[in-house]
Amino acid sequence: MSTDDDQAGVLTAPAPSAAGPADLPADGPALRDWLGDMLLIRTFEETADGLALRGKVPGGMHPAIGQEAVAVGIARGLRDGDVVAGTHRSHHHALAKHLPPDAVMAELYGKRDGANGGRGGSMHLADFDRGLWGTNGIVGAGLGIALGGALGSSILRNGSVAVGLFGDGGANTGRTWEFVNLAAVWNLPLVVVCENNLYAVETASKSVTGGTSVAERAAGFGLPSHQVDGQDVLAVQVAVRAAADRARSGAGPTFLEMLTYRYKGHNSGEVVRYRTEDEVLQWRSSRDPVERFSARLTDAGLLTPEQLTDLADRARRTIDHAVTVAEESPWPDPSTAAGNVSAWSDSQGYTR
Amino acid sequence: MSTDDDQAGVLTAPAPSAAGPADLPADGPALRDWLGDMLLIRTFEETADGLALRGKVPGGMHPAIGQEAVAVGIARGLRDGDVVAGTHRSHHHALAKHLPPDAVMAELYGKRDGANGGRGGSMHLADFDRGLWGTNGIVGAGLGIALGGALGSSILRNGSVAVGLFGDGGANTGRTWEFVNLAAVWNLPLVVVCENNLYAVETASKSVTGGTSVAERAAGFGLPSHQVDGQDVLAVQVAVRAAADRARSGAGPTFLEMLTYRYKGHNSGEVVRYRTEDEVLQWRSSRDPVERFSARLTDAGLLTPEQLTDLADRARRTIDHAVTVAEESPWPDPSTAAGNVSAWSDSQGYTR
Amino acid sequence: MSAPEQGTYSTAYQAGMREEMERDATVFVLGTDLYDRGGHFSQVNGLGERFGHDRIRDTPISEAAMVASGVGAALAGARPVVDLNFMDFAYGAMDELINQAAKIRYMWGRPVPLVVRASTGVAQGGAQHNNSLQTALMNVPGLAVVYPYRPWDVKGLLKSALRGEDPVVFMMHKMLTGARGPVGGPDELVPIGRARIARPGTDVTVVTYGYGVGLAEKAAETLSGQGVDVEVVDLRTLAPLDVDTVVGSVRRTGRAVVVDEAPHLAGPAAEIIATISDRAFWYLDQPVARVTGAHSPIPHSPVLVDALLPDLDVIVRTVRDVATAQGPVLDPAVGAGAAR
Amino acid sequence: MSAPEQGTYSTAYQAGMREEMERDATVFVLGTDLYDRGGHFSQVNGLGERFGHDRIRDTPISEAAMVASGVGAALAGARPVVDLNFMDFAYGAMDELINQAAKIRYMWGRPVPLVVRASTGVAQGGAQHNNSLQTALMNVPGLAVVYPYRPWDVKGLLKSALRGEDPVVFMMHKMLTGARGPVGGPDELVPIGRARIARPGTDVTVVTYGYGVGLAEKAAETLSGQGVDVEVVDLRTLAPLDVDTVVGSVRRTGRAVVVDEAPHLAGPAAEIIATISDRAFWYLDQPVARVTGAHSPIPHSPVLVDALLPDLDVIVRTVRDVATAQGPVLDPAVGAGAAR
Ligand SMILES: Cc1ncc(C[n+]2csc(CCOP(=O)(O)OP(=O)(O)O)c2C)c(N)n1
Ligand SMILES: Cc1ncc(C[n+]2csc(CCOP(=O)(O)OP(=O)(O)O)c2C)c(N)n1
Ligand SMILES: [Mg+2]
Ligand SMILES: [Mg+2]
Repeated sequence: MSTDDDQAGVLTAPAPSAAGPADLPADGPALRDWLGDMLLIRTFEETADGLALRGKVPGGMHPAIGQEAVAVGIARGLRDGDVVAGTHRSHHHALAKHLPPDAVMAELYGKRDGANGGRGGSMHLADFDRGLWGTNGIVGAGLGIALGGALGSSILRNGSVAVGLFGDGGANTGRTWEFVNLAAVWNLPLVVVCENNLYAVETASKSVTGGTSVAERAAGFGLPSHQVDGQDVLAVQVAVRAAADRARSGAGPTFLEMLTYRYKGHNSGEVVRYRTEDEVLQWRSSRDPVERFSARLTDAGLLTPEQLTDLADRARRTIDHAVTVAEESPWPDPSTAAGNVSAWSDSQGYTR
Repeated sequence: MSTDDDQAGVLTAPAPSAAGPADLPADGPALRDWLGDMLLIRTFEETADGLALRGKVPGGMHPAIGQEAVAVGIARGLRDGDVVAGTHRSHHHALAKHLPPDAVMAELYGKRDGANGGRGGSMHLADFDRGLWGTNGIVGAGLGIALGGALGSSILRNGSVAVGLFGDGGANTGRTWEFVNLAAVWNLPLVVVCENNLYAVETASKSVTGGTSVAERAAGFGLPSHQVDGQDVLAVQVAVRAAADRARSGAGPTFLEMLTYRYKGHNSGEVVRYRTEDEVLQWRSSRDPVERFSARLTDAGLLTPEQLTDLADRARRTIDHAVTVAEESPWPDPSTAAGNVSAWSDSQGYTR
Repeated sequence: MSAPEQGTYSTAYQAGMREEMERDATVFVLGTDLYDRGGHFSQVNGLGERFGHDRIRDTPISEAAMVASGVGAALAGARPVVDLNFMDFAYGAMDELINQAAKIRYMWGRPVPLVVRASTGVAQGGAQHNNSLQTALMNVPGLAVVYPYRPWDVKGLLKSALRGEDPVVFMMHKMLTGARGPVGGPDELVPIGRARIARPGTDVTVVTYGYGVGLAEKAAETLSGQGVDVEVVDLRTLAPLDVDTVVGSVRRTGRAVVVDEAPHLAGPAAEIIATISDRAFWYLDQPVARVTGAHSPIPHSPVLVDALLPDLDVIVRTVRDVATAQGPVLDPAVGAGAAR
Repeated sequence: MSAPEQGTYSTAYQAGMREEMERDATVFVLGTDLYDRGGHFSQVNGLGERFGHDRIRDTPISEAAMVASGVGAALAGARPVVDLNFMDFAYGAMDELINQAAKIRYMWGRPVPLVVRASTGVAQGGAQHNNSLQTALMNVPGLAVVYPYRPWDVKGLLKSALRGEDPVVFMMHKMLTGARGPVGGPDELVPIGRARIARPGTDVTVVTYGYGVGLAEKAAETLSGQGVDVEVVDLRTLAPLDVDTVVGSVRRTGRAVVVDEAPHLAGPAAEIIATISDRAFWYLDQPVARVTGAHSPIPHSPVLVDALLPDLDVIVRTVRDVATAQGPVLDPAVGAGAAR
């Protein structure tokens, strides 16, 4: 990928096939870890989706099944201390950043052992120690927080890189482009990732998004911009690592549009009428990120059937345990509900 | 200019010189009218600027001296019933849309005979009968109103075209790109005009605007986009007329970046330190829109020195009269200050 | 006369919208996911097929552009309804709503017949989807803010909004989406700016709106068994506020409680108390009490959400206390704080 | 001890900012036109050259990006000050301010030490530059809102904000930009959340803030010649509200007037009256009066602006009336309105 540090936008948009797959490094254990993370995410999301349908997740959730490669590729392209800020659909990023599945599941339930004590929920997961600067309920907002993280990194010179995520739907929200522009002109260590899964709720993004592609749109804001096959974890990891290296070297932000797909509806239980079952099957059968990556590892002699079974079993056990923790965790203490709002006002204790 | 109606953005950005001047139609009286309007604007703005320095314009004003060709070219590229919505710096557009100079000057003064009875002021002039859908105090907001005007035109099928203006500074405000995108995907009869005078207050726009040009940025949103020499009234008129024709034919919006310059500071009385006096002189001496156009008309045999003097005199007299009206107009009636807020609440008459 | 039709909060809106769209060809709706999905609260379910893509317009996620295009289309003579789905998303369009829609009549003498609809009120969904924007909007001159409780009022207020001249923010409480009740006919309008006495009573007035009305009615029922006769005022419109109805009721009962789920500090309850203080002070036998949401963001966990909101118990207790208290309760300890 | 230095509202801010930037290398300011121009109100005049482009950062006109980058930088451990120039421009960054900055500590346990400064208050400039955002922001849990009147408080509150943990909206009245007064030293902090008795008095309390304080002090002076001893409370902070100081004063005087230029309906004055009603009802000899801005946008013409705002005459008259009135004034006519 280009590391052009010209202010002008550079758009390289090879079709995923034309570019060809990135070379597979020979590090079997590491790559099996990646696959393990992807299986973990897949298992988590399928389980949580089912639980949501049974009313276990107050307010429901937005499953990311099908988008596992994006999350794992990003997390594996970063260093410790780097930051990810997500969207409303970001369990996969939380798990890829290694938030404990127990804590994530308990948070979805709204329980005391949740990553945020039950205050956050599915759309508002955070773990600052692990570099997850929040998933976010507002379209485009996570990218803004990542932008600020990148600014903080540049002010404090702490060497960290921030990844800000948004969806194809977020490409039409004005704030997104303010964020991209500011990162570009301030040359911030930011990697902007558009997780393009073709739909925003029930709206086909093509129908409401002018221009050829989100990546091309981004190029107009003066930063290198690329499309990436989001169903290929290695392609994602390579692109993110290159962008992060570039950012860390002081050369500024990069824009990555990742082409991906969500298998489920917008939210758990959504009745899907806006796309064909065939389209879904196409993506699942020919471009499933878990299948593709395990096949590739198998072909390269880096994964045996036993190892695959073992990873899948481990994912199953981990998630079963997470469900048990979430089920058994107590509710948070209601008397804490209005606390820790702000040091300025907590002492005030307004009556009601 | 291109009338490509492809959804994809088409950027044609000839250097003004490379493109060569548009052919001059042989209609002497009409062209002298255009020049008369430009002289009127120049005289108005110089006079009002002086009055603002003497405290006659409460809150001051943002003079558009140097940008006359943009306004007159736009107004003359449109038909009756077409709409213009401007920015905080838009006296020129108001006058080009033929608001009476008396009414504009009295409005600046805050007097009863003002175009808006003294309620609006320099940044908030409107005259719906004459197609001025407001100048606007908020960066980017005028374009939004024009967008809505274009939507209304399309819903009501009234055949009108809307022109929405913003400055180079407004190219970094998120709302601008939401508006451009929506116009593009809805194929609305909108002409988007960026009046690029190189600075936003004291900030050189190049320093805070990523990418090659505003026009190129716009192309990424899927509408034809062109740069236009904003100091050449004919080039402006030709571009706007073509864009308006295109819009009226149902082919959708066009983006025009007009390269222009303001001679004065951001607001009346601003001490200018962020650009050289030399830069200003360069623009004044080689690209002044009034000089260029009168020279061109003279060369073509369409303007005599007497006619020019006559136009200048007429402008002077008109503006002198406007000042007299503004000075002599009474203040608005204070007892009306809180009226006509909303039919829902006016009857309520909250005490205070 | 036949009995009025029954419907839900949401179908009443649909019906009102359908009838108005049939009556007036310039009425149209824009927002995300309206055509197929019918909106996140079924609010325009079935209208897409009926009126087509031009009049049930799906937008990108561009709140500023949605409201701005509504403002301009209204100026052009159309009657746009901008559907934001969730009221919280108005944060992306505050300038368009407050600096443009609300001020244009005042500045330029041109009314802006715009309706901005959104679901709101505290429910599940976490901190960012459960903001209470009502005070912020009440304090904006030029905006009307309606917040119906009954299906009847949803339909009737929508009709008034769509036949009026000026911008109306149409707030609908999420928790009422499926609530049932009678619904008026095609020309039964509910005037904007008029509260209603939801339940007459003589001992104490409860002033509230939206979801609070149901709570207040339940509290009134409980208390009627205890010999306390509660009058419930459903504001229906928050701006302009129907001062006369509120003040009239309090002057009759001499006691009042305001129930409001918005955060405590500077919520709508404050204005209602100030209004009562302005106009009914000498009629009060006791200070007006307020039962509001805690001054806190809304969390995810249901047990935490419940802990923050006015619930039936607190309301019953407070109303009973206010209704039965005799004479002054002085608490001189607090005065000491003022010495610094 | 030497007498304190004198300064203006604006130079007090500059001085506070300079000292804090020297004390703490992570403090920085971002906004439009700061480096050369020093901001539209000279608020960072001279700081550009001193601290360089990294710490006095000029931004594009991107309010959402300005606030968002402040939020993220604060999370990273820096201490950003986002300077919006005019408070009205916050309408382009409401989500960043309300849904992000204000809620992150609550949701994620991580404080956001962010200061958002802006000039505000009614002055010339027309409808779109003269909004009163204070109620809207007071009603947002997680935000502190300060609104100083004296140069001393500007500097002292800025220092508290920059040494605190949580987001502070720092509102400065445009009309006070050049007002002079004493200014504290490098470690003289003014606590956030504490009102002050600007003028002690025994007969009636005037509660106000910002530009209103000067008006109230003048009114008090006028009235002292007429035998009315007025206490003036300068809130300084609107959220959290210093209930004890307000309530303590009103308990002593038994009478109160709130002066507030924001539009009438649901402005900050409403909360102050509600607070007094909550906590000092039995101490009141008369209802609290409010003198507010009319419920109207702000026009351009100075004569119209003046007609909408609380002026000295109205304040003097209202305070005198409240201070001297005896017994109840009943107005049964209004009650009739409630019959419908
Ligand atoms: C500002 C804002 N507007 C609207 C919404 C409601 N909403 C939540 S998710 C969503 C669709 C987002 O689509 P996309 O960005 O493509 O992400 P995806 O759901 O496909 O992951 C919408 C409209 C919101 N959360 N925030
Ligand atoms: C949303 C918003 N932010 C900031 C401002 C303050 N402001 C007024 S004009 C201006 C500069 C605008 O520059 P540009 O768009 O280039 O227009 P020009 O003044 O050059 O005509 C700024 C920052 C504003 N009015 N609105
Ligand atoms: Mg999507
Ligand atoms: Mg400019």
